[in-house]
Amino acid sequence: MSMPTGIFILISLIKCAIALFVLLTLVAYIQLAERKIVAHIQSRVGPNRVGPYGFLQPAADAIKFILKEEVTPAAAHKLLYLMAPMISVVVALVAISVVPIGGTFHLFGYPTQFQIADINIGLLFLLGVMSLGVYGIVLAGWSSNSKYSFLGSLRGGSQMVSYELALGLALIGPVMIAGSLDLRQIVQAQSHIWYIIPEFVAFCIYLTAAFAETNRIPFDLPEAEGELGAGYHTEYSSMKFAMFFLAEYVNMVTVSCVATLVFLGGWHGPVFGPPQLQLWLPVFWFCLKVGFFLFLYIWVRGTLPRFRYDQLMAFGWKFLVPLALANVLITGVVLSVMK
Amino acid sequence: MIPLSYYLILSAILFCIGVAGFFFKRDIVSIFISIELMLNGVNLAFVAFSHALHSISGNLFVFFVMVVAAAEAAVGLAIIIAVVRARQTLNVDRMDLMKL
Amino acid sequence: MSLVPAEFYWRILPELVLAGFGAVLMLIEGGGRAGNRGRLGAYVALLGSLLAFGAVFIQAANPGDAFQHMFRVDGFTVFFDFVIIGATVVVVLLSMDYLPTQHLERGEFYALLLFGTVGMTFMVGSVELIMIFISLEISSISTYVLAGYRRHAPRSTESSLKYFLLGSFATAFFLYGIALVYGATGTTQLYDVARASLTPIVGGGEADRVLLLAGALMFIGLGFKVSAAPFQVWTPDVYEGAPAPVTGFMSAGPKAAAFAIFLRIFYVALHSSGHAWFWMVYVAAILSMCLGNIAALLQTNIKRMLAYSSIAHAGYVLVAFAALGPEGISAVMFYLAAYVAMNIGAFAVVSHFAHREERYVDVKDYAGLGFRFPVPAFCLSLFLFSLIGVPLTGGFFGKLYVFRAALDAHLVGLTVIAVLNSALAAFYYLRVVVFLYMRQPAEEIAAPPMTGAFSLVMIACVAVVIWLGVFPNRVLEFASRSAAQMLR
Amino acid sequence: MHPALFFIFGGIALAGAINLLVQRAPIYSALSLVAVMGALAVLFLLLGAEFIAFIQIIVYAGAIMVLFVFVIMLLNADVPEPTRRSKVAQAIGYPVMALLLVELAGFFAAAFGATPVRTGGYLVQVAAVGQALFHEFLLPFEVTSVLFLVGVTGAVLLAARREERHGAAPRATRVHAGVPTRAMAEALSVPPNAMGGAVIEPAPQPESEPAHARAQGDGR
Repeated sequence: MSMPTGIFILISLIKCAIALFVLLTLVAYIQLAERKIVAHIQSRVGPNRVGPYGFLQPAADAIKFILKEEVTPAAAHKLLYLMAPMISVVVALVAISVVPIGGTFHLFGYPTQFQIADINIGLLFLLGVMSLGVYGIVLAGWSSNSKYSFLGSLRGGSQMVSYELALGLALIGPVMIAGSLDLRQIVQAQSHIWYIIPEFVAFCIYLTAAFAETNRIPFDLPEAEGELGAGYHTEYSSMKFAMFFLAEYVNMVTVSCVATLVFLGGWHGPVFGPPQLQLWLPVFWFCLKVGFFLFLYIWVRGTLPRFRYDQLMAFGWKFLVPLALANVLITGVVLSVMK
Repeated sequence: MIPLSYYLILSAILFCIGVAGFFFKRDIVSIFISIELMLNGVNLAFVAFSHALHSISGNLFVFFVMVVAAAEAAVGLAIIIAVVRARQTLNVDRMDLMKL
Repeated sequence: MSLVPAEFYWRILPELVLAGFGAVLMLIEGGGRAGNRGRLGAYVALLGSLLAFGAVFIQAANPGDAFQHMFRVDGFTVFFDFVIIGATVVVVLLSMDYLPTQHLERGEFYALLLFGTVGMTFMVGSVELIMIFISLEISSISTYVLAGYRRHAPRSTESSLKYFLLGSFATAFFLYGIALVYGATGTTQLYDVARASLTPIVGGGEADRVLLLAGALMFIGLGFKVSAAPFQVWTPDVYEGAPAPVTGFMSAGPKAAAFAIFLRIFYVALHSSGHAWFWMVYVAAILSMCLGNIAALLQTNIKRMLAYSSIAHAGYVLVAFAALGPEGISAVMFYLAAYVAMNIGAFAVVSHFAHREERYVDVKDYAGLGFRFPVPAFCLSLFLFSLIGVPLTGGFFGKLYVFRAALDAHLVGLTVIAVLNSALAAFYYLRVVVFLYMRQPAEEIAAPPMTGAFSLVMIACVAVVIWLGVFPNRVLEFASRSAAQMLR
Repeated sequence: MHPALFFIFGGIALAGAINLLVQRAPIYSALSLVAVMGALAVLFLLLGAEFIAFIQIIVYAGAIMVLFVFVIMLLNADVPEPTRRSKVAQAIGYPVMALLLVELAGFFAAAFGATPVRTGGYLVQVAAVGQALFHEFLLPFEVTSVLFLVGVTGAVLLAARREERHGAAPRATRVHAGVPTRAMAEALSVPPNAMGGAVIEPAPQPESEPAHARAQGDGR
């Protein structure tokens, strides 16, 4: 640590602020993009009234969220009811802090990274924090004291716990090849070949599990609106609902970032031009890849139907987990043979 | 810089609070939670010793304790569910079919 | 890469066989036709436990350490492996009768039995505390589940719950003890601990005190497992509520294994502080004997009575334990071997008479059975006589060696208390015999058939009890040799 | 930096533990324990045990405690009614706890009071943990697989609602109602019908019945 503590904290705070701002804006526009794209898939127009092409729609939504009345159900467990959305959003935001999006640059004369916290077991940190996200959902459903919320949260909780296993196992293959849990080193190790090629099976497992982990279609059983109202956040309104909403989209961004880092070579891509461009091109490639995943999310939502709950569980436990285990085994055997 | 004894005393306190919880709590789930707290106290002691001794085995012990705790939790909660199914209560004082 | 040489596998062969057959049982349970699964499972489990029993001979032929000095095959290990796996064979045979009677026959039961045995055998062979802890947990967790196996019977689940909560509580103490040993000596390998406790690395002169505290904590944990007073509270309830063959199993396998690690930990690792923990053992021995026997006098439920009697027997074992020498160890070993045979035999008869839903487990139900079912009643009487310590039974020599070891160590007071207690114990054992032969039945209990499995159980247990009672020398010599070997 | 962090997170752990003790509803006890675990994870980091710190979060807080919370929700565990023996238990509990604490603390202060702990004094790399696991600790590592097998078997044996030999309920109806299936139940070791079949009546409760109980009844 060559950097003085004061500077370190200052730089970290600046990065946090930027990340928060970018992320919140991004989430708002992902939502707009989702509505637009799904509308096009379904031959509709989508939001087009607020601003040109509906560009100010997110702002309008935000105002609406803030101005709506806060409703707390009379029979709710007040404290837990209040805590649940906060847990969700905090966990989602903390997870993103270890995601690197580019190389190294200089700030105030000190070298620093395109990343809030550069820790050497970033992937483990991510998995750890993501495993806490389930509390938000479970507590939300239980504390609302409503049967739809309750069933939604039970479904969501068990789904997340189940698919977390497959998600973690899918990441082990690439980690074994890279020999590190440091996200930067994993990216560095992919300078020759992106891990999507040797670890294609793991990539597919990861992608599937990630959809389930973020409770998105086709695995959005926790909030299957046809059956359960809005699932675990049925009883939430206004800002508290917005927090769940925010958490869901931030989680989407996080898992997309991890997919990019671990399977798609992170910020690797053709780099050329003047130094300033060389600095920012990797970031651009990274964002492009993440954008692709986000588009995939929306695309899938527009096209695929929802799984049935028992199919979801059977698929996770009887297919994905054994497949992921086999993948770990095969990766290990191949690695030891090649050594 | 902190003496090792601080960590160990914290671990002892956690352990003892767990022991107290085991005796005070009336519902079986909370009793089980107290046992988990005791195990956490032990884990802290293991890691502290591991640090002081510069020996990696303490870390490994914690790993194994977690494995054991996971298996224990699965079975323990299953037992609790079976009991509640049979008895419709969580209160440990109602577990008195057989005289103690 | 000679990380795992071939002889390591020979040294853990019984465990491998048991675990392998346990896994096969799970596979059978998953596939196959529903009707026959349980029966097939029973035969597979029987085969597995018999093969494991045979594997102990192979294990015995390959003495030495395995897996980075975590596991050690010596006479001590082999002796307890025979006792424990033998108990498992008997319990499997017993369950082949019991489970169909209760309409509960499923392969998982046998799988858990075998896995539990894996835990116990690993336990007695391990010379490393974390390994001991893990195998202790394997054996405990499978026993918790087995105790609650009749899960629709409130008593069974309640018994399982009490066993589980108190057992985990005790395990936490045991674990804290391990942590302290690790902190004081920097190792958890028992023989290294013994060496390191002479030249401690942490805390200078305080290391002795830390080790003593560790010993006390481990004593609490293991005291629970062997149901020694004052940690015996769970025993009667758990023994009463658990299915009868499981109770027999619990009173034999886990108890023998827990005593085995008790011996190893205290005699080997904590040898240097022996003068201090001697008093813990002393007090626990007296408490267990007196409390167990007096409470047993008041029971009418046979399972509860045997539970209290098993507390008392733990007390006798602790008497030998307090002798602090190789004679003490060999006496403990011999006593446990005899105790396992007679106690499982007694529980076998109890489970034989228990009938559906365990209706007949009161001493009154046994009135007049002596003439209606002469063979089981005779065997039960024999086991009870052996538990009293009548000559020509294994129990006699067991007690004799225990008392001799205690007297050799000049523990006269303790020996006197133990002898008085043995006399007291005769009352409640004899009461059952009186009911068997001298009372008229109030209600005719249904006739359980004498199946082949049950006959085998009876033959095996009677044979061992008589053998140990008539020709004790070979076993005792083996025990003495292993004791000396273990202490080296 | 190190003392400050120790006192902050040690304090959190302590507060969580005390809260665990005084809270009467199991759900709050469970959440307090999660807080304790989180704080302990930070202490583990301070002690250089990176891997253990994150495993603590992933396994303990993220899996084991989630299981607890699930079971508490399923059983609708609430504040237990006070019973006679509580007093007796407290009478035993206080002295036992106090004695044990004084003993332990005394020993620790005397034996380890002079051993310093400093940040970066000893750092356990994840790779080193892996190495040790597959060399020194190979046997315990492999033996834990038996432990897990026992755990899984036991949990399913005790908690899973078995379909009876002849009268198995048609699966489709249950599934359609959004009731967790066998697979989920096995995963979580909860009874599959706990919500759908109104199997579990909540323990007799004096106050008004909360909505969960109704939810349990209406699932089918």
